[in-house]
Amino acid sequence: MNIQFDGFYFESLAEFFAMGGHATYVWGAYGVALVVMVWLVVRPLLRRASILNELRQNLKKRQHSLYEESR
Amino acid sequence: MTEALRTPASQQAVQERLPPELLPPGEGFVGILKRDLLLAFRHRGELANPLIFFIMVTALIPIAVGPQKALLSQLAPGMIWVMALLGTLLSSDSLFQSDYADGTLEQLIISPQPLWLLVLAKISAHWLVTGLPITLAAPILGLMLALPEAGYATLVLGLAMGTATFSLFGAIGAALTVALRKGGVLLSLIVMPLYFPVLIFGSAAVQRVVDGGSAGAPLALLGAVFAFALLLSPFATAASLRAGING
Amino acid sequence: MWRWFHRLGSPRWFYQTSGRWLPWLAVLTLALLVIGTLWGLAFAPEDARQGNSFRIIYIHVPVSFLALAGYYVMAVAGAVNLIWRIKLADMVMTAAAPLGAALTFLALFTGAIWGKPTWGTYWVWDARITSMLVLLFLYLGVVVLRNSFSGRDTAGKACAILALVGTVNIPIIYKSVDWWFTLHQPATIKLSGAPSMHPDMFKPLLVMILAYYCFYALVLILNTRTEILHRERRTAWVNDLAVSELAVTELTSNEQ
Amino acid sequence: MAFAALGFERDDVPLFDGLSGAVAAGDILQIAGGNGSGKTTLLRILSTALTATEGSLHWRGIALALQRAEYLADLVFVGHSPGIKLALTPRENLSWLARLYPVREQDIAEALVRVGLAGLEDVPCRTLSAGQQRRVALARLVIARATLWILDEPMTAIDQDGVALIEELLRAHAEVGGAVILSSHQALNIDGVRVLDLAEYACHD
Repeated sequence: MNIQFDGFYFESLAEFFAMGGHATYVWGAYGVALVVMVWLVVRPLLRRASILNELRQNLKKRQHSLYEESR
Repeated sequence: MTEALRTPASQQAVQERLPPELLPPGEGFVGILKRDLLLAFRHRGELANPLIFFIMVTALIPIAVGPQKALLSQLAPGMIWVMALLGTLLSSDSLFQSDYADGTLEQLIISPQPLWLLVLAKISAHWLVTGLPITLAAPILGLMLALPEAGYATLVLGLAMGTATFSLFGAIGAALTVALRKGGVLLSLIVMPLYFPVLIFGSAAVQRVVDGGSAGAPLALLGAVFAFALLLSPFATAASLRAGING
Repeated sequence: MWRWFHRLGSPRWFYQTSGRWLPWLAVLTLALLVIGTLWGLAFAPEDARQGNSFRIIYIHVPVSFLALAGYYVMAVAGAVNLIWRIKLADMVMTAAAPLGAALTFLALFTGAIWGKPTWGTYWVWDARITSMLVLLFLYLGVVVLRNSFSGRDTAGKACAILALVGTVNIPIIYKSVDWWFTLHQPATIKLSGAPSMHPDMFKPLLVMILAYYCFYALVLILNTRTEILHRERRTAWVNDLAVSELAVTELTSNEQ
Repeated sequence: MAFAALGFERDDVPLFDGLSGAVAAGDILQIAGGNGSGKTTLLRILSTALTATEGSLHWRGIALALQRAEYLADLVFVGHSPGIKLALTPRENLSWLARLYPVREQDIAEALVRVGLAGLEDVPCRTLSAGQQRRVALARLVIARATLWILDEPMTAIDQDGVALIEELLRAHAEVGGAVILSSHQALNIDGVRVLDLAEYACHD
């Protein structure tokens, strides 16, 4: 199974992953980079969701208590 | 805003008082310098702490590394400088801590005297009490660490400028962490990067002289860093005090 | 002019405008990252001496640029907050500090990994890596100082001053580390400059640098937006936002 | 001293706003308000230790920002803590403070006697009681040539005749054209004291 693009440097996909013996270093670096970058993007989104949820809880509670008082 | 009516008692014409004329700026500098030296003198016990620390810690090295003369003399320049750095750093956070605690820091901040000048006075007092003794004691440690004869003059000259720069940069960290309870560790983290150039040039100067070269270049560079710190630190410290005091 | 300047500084205005073109930036960043990585990993020729391990350069160099550039972004934001008291600038600085620290760590980490196959050890006291280490300390100083203050306004001012002092000292530290490096290892190759690269190797690097600048902008804006929500959570527009989002989610949830 | 539309916010929590007022020669203005109503904050704003979020300060009709040094030379601020070094003696404390502010030629010892610290001039302040330490701070008022006094809770830790001393000092200062802004819980039995209640300007959201 070898996919030939023009200019694809490696003879085969398997060799691509082997990286000429430096696989652990290259993929290690890229792997860690990927993890850090994904975490950098995800963290604010999670925090944003938790803030909005918190606000919704308060709003629900306030509506609920208003509803209690009006009854 | 309801302007309350003036009650009759203070009705009689109260003449406007003339504003007092300003004191010369140097006045505050001398006042604070003398006060801090007097204070340091009152706490004589604490006065020696940085010095004892400096000597004691340097004595650890031969114990840890082994007493071989060749090895020690190779380590000596760098080690003495690192110990001098730690000695000054240790005493830096007390620079403003006591003033903050008893409220005198507020008096400095709202005094008509330029704050950066008062801060410079405090830093000078701090250097005279910690930096200078360490600089003078360094030759003794040079002996302990088998520093070759050639290195002593450069060591003392370098340390004089180096410890002053440590005090100057240390003051910025002290001002930033003055209102924090456990500011000590934070102070060293904040200030450490600023010490790198001083350490590099200082120990390189002594190393070069010991190896027979001339220490002109590193000492000149160290002088430049010292001049830069002298220019930057008082203003940065004054700004940090005004910002950091609310905690 | 002043009105415009203050309107620019209003967090709400920033939130809405950035909200509009954020998705485009995200798509652009992703595209650039994928293209650059594939190009660098799969299509660029192997380095004669280092073999394929040199491909780590496609992460290490852009991230190192961003780490340093990020510090200046943080310092400028701090200065704007210090001088003109614009709250938004303080929020940008709060977002930039941890981001910069993470990128600096990434630069150091990839540099270390790259060092192993090339020089045989993970850590080598080379000028560039040492300066990067100092930069990391500068970042950590700001991040730790930020968290140790209880009052947020004082924390903002104190960190701004520390960032400015750091910025002023960076050139001195970098020069003194270079001077120190040439002092101790004058003979070895000069690592700091990117080795004169074969154009095929260099093109993906440019793409990656551009990709990382977009990535930095994307994450900075994302973090700033979250910081805005956090600080303005008591205001009406944030609560309306929460409610409007609630309606959307309820709509979709009862559709299933 | 005139302050207009002062407002202060700490971390987006507004303390007070729209606060205006003035104090002229011979005036004594007492700031009243419960704990946490911002009394100390207001006094620290007026003494420039803290900058207000909005509002302006004018001294002798000129904006404060233009004449900071002149204003501060004309001001004495006594905060919660007496602001003296405990390791030094009252005489030493007054002498280093005297170098910061323009003071009367009047001898420091005389001022210490006036505030009832006769015989204690050369005793380390550490050994003095809280009340006596506060009197050292009051001695600063005696020797200072400043027109405006800003005192934060001067009556704390002061015994009965200490209170009388303070009131006498205030009265004498007002008569010679001085101005005083002070915060205190108890009423002062000096006539002509205007009261500014912070409750009117507090923000409760």
